[in-house]
Amino acid sequence: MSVPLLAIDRVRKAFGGLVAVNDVSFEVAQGELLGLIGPNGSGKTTMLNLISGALSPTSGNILLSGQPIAGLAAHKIARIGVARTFQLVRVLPSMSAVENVVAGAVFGHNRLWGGEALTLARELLARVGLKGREEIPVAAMTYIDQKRIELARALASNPHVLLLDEWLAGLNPSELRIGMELIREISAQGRTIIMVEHVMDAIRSLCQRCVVMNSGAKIADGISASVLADPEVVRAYLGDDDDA
Amino acid sequence: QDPVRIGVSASKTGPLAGGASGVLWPNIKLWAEKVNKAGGLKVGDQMRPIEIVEYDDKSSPEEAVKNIQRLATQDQVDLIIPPYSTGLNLATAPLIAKYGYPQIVSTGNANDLDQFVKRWPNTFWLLGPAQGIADGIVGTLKDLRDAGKIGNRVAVVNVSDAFGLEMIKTGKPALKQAGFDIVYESSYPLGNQDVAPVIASAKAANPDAFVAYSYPPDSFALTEQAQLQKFNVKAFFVSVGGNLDAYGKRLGAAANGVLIMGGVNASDPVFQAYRKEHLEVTGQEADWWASPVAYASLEILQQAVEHVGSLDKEALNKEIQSGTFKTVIGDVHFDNNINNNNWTVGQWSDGVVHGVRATGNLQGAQQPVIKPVWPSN
Amino acid sequence: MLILLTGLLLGGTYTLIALGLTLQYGVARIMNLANGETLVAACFVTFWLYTGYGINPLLGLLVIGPGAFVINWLIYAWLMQPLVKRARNRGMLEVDSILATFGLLFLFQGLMLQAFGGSYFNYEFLARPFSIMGDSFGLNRVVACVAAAVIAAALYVFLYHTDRGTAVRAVAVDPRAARLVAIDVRRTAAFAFALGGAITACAGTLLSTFYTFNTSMGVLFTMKALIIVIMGGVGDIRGAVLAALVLGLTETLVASLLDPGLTLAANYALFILVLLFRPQGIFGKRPA
Amino acid sequence: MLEVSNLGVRYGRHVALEGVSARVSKGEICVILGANGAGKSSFLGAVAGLVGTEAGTRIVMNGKDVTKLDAHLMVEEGIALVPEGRGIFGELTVAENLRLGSHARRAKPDAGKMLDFVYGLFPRLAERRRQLAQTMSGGEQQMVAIGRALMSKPDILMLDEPSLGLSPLLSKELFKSLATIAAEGFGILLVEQNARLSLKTADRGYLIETGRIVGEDTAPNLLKDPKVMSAYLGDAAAAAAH
Amino acid sequence: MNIPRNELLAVGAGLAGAAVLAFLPLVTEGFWLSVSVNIMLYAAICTAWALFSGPTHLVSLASAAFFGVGTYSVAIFIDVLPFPALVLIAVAAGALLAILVGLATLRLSGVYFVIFTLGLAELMGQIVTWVQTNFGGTIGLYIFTDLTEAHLYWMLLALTVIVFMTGWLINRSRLGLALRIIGNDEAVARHVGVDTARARIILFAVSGAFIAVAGAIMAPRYSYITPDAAFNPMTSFLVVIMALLGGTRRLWGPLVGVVPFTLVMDFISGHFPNQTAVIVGIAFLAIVYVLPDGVTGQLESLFRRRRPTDQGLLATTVEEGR
Ligand SMILES: Nc1ncnc2c1ncn2[C@@H]1O[C@H](COP(=O)(O)OP(=O)(O)OP(=O)(O)O)[C@@H](O)[C@H]1O
Ligand SMILES: Nc1ncnc2c1ncn2[C@@H]1O[C@H](COP(=O)(O)OP(=O)(O)OP(=O)(O)O)[C@@H](O)[C@H]1O
Ligand SMILES: CC(C)C[C@H](N)C(=O)O
Ligand SMILES: [Mg+2]
Ligand SMILES: [Mg+2]
Repeated sequence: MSVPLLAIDRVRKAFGGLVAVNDVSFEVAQGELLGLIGPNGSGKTTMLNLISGALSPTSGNILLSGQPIAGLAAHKIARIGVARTFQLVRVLPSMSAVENVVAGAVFGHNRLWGGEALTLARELLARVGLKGREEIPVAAMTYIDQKRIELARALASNPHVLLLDEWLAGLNPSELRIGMELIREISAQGRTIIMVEHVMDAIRSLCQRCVVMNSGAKIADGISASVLADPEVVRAYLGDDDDA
Repeated sequence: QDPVRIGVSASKTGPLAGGASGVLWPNIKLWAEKVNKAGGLKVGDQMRPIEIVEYDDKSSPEEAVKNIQRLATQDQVDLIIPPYSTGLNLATAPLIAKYGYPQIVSTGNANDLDQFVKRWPNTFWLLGPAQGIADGIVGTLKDLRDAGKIGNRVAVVNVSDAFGLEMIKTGKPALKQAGFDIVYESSYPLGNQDVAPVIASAKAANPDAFVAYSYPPDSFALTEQAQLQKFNVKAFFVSVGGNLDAYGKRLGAAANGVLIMGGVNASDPVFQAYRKEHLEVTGQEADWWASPVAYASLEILQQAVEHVGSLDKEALNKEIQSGTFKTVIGDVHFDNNINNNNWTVGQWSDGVVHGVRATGNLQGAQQPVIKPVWPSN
Repeated sequence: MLILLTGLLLGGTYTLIALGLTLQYGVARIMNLANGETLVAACFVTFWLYTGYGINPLLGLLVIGPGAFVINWLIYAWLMQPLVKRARNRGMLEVDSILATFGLLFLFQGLMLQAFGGSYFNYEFLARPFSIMGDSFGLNRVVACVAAAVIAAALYVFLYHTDRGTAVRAVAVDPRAARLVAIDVRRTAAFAFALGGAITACAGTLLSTFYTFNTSMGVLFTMKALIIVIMGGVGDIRGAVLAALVLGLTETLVASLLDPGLTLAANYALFILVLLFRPQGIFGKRPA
Repeated sequence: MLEVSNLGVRYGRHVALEGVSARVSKGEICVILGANGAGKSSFLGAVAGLVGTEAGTRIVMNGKDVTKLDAHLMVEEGIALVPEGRGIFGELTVAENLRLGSHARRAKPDAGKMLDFVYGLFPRLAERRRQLAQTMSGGEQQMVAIGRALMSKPDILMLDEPSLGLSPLLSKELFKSLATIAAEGFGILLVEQNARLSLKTADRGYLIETGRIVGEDTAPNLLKDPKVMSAYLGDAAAAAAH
Repeated sequence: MNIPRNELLAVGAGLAGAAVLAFLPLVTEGFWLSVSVNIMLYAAICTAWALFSGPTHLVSLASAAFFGVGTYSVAIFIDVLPFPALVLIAVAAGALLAILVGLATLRLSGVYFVIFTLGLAELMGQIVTWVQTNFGGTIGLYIFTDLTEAHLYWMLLALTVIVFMTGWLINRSRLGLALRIIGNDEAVARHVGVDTARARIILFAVSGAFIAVAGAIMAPRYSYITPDAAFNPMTSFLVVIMALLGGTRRLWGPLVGVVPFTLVMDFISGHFPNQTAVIVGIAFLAIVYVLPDGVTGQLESLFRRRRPTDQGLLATTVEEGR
């Protein structure tokens, strides 16, 4: 294997006595779509926070294309090329849909300006299914539409790595299908993605590979199908009966 | 009868309101009532009632300047009574000068007044230069020391605003020059009433005399703390605030022997009558220093008009520059626009302040006495 | 020792000044710029009761506290409630309340000006030396400090160890969610505001026993209170008390050992230190 | 127990709900299905007293007309809501959040018992009593929200997408406990995207589309209904697995 | 540059308006000129204030500090340097102070900044006093110049125009966009790559420098500068109040607050000198209740015309305003 795009190396994060991420290591290859799963409170969001710079690790390294990024300020990491969505959507409420997306285009890795940024934003809005609603203030949009905005905003910065924190949560089955299709497309275009998700259908059908965390530690890492069949994963996370 | 319109802009709100409401506003009221009761202001051969047009400058120079403009150009008043405090008087001086009104400053003083007066010859300074007042206490202490009543050790503090600093600027060198040993020296911020540390440190330095260039809230606070901490010195001096009647009332017997800035000739019947009238008309006591001065400034204005026989500003300025005026603080004559006869130190004694030191030729000063220890309560 | 005790007494005074605003701003979310005027008004009323009717200021508390509570309740119900209702978010409420209480500030000041004029007032009460460990302090200050301790402790117990108090904090955190747990948000916020006003008024009464005051002095108290409230972490009683004590101690230390002219600079240095090491205020909680 | 008739909600000019009628009885689990923006949350909000209703609306709880009651009084009437986005008190501890749940007068007497019940349901909350709610993970916060609503000992528990963010295991357990709760005599009104799981647990369901009720049936029937299958069950797994 | 026509029109109208206003001193002098100086002063300061506080939602109470710094820049050097040089010193001093304060507090968020700025004026006043007591000669500094009210007015008018132009340019720049994002959600701002601390500090410095210039221009009006007058905390409050009254969402918002506020206040203090405070209080409360969205909000809803949201923001290529 060549140099992985993203390498997490024995990363640890403690909040006082509570170790939320406990010496976790894994790598993500260029173009991979990695599922990060685990029970509630197992440290997934914390992991994404560490990668995106919202938190700095207590110890350990994070390398993006070999360059250490652990502990850098969030805005620097964003410029280097990491974009994210939030578990509870965070849009810019007083701005319109297109302005929200432009924010990503202007300041992120992409650093476009003016007409270019605007064109890209409109394109991305169309891609996430918000064509024709560019000028609507996002505060008036529903939860799902706001999630779309967030995704478009993250994409607008043209990141090396895209971090999705339960982006599919709260979608009804038909929306879920659309959402999954969208992620699949984005991935197919070569974008590297780490997705945290509790929707197993999505993990199963989208992610080749999965990392499973439990109580801050990594308990499994490998091909989704076999990881999800791992008895420990089933016991800690999936539950025994078949249906999810 | 066509009234004479007299404009006032001074503080009713803001940090300067406390002083202005104690000293300036009541005297304007008293004077206006008195003049009108007597039939009005004598302008030439007419007796014209006076009408006061008053504005609040909110203790701010912008506002003060605007008010003066309003008085001069909108209300077109005949005369102007200038604001309270050194700062506002200096800030409004150019404008008052532009419109030619005489500006008789009763509640402000500064160093380098000579220079200022040259630039604006329509300004008159009743309290004289800051130096005279600041140095007064030094003279008193010197007398006491030379009489063998107190020692050589002095603690001196000041409130760190324009007033306190102007005072300390000449007061300190004067103390040194008089051969005093400054054993403690410090300044504290304006508005600070938590002066326990100041008194404690001063006490620790074990001085014979305590000099505070202070303002009312801190004058009270310093005195109270001195009393609480049994800080007994032979001479205890506070500045603005010590002159208030409330100071004597509040402290009662404890006030005896406290030295204050300014003063009056308490035994002068003219002053006594004035005090009585002040209380009757305004419902509030005159203080023992600035009130009569403020009142005097109005008397001077009145007499200048009477002498000149018209409201011609140019003529009024000339008259004030050269004339002599009979007032509640005695006969006043300006030397180069500055009054050089001022009470500089007074002393409390049984609810009354007696002037113990003055510049120039004021009569009636009493001998200062050393302060008894604070009564224990 | 003298310095320490003097500092503690000053801290007690500051605690008094700040506690009311902690409730009003921290819980009812009204940044009450008229806070200092409430305090000064209480000074005047105390003065008037004492010098006019011989009512001991400590007894006066029994009238002034409840009186201020009622008045502040009405102020909240009539003047603040409409703003709370129309505010679409906390920011709007903050702006509106700043503007409205700025108006109140003038109104109160104007009324006091009409009633009492602009001159300085003070009176003598318990201005006796009280000796603690060989040093003597003003009994009035000691009383105020003890009262501050009592009020702060009572408030703490109320807020952290009673259901009603927890409800008050819940409203501070999230008024919308509070409705979902059967809390009458309007009443609770009005209660917090009124209680804050009452405490401020009591502070005024106590302070008037050793401060010289006049109509224009409210702003100074408001500023002090704001600094303490924010330094301690908005809405946090423990923080406010600690901030007040720390402030009192540093000011006294600096005034005694360095230069009274540098107290403010010292305050600032302290403030920056607190911010650098505890950006959320002394007890404030880190945002998520 | 809860009867809603002719409920209308509008936001400015936008009509979000119109002529909606529904009821929930004791011990029953009732689910509302609908696409996003259909008005599900608005419905729950209106019943809870958070969202103003139009004239003509009538909400009756235990035989009492509660249409115009304010949200905090609704809780006293026995209606508790776990809102979208949770609405927990982030700066308070887990224990305080739960204690506030029993702030309602009706809940006080049994507060201790309910607390044990909640801690039994979500042991994680018992472990983290003193943690600030906002520092809990997404799923943990959801537990706090549900626990808090239960603490008010409601007759009707309304949940807006409760499984959002819960792990598969926990979702299953949640629905099991909902069944337990219902069995104890609580009525449950549920809005849920996970239609399959919820219909399996529920007794009855309503379908809501652009502000109107377009269907109502027992849960087993709805599960079989082809229209429902395509719209709400979607059979996402089947469709997505190539 | 491709600037939307309506914005060009607005700029043109603004400049034309300013040109007309420039004739005012020729028509009136005395009182109305004084009032105009005050209005122009607050127009400049409030707009400069809103440049920073509008988009960031951080209420700065430091106006008095900047103002005083500007005033003192003039007072200290008036005898040795020509006036224009003093204005430059004020710019530098204001910006420097802002940067220092910004470095200390702007990395942190919210209320701490507010409170820090609240005491800043007093702190500066005390430091100046302390320095002057311990090292300097006098505390009060005389300023004698030959500048008249009309001169002050013209300078303030020019300053206001410059502040407006700057605000307009910032709004169209990356910096402007960055600030709007920060104002919406700081965490999002950081995660999309905005250096939030830096953006704020730059803007704070710009705003502070302008306010300092206003202070410098006003210095000659004081004649005698003392710390308590130059660093009067009331200035800070008035600025906030007027700007909020007007509304801070639009560049011209503060202006529509300043004009009526100053005139109404003036009317009241002119006609009811003894009841000023009570009436101002009541009037103020009334305004807050009658105009819920500030004057701007009211005007906007009066003239509401449907137009696409803020396209001007992006339709330009002003480079790197950072
Ligand atoms: N700031 C904090 N202080 C204390 N504990 C924290 C903090 N942030 C997170 N935690 C704890 O760390 C653990 C991991 O949290 P994290 O948000 O990473 O979980 P998660 O895997 O994303 O869970 P979920 O699937 O429920 O979102 C949790 O137990 C949480 O309570
Ligand atoms: N506060 C509001 N102001 C304006 N419109 C609103 C508001 N809240 C909801 N709406 C609108 O009302 C409609 C119904 O919204 P509601 O939140 O009830 O839908 P929902 O069925 O819960 O959707 P979701 O599945 O996305 O949660 C939507 O079109 C929404 O845009
Ligand atoms: C001597 C005092 C009456 C001086 C006045 N208080 C001032 O501000 O300067
Ligand atoms: Mg998470
Ligand atoms: Mg919903």
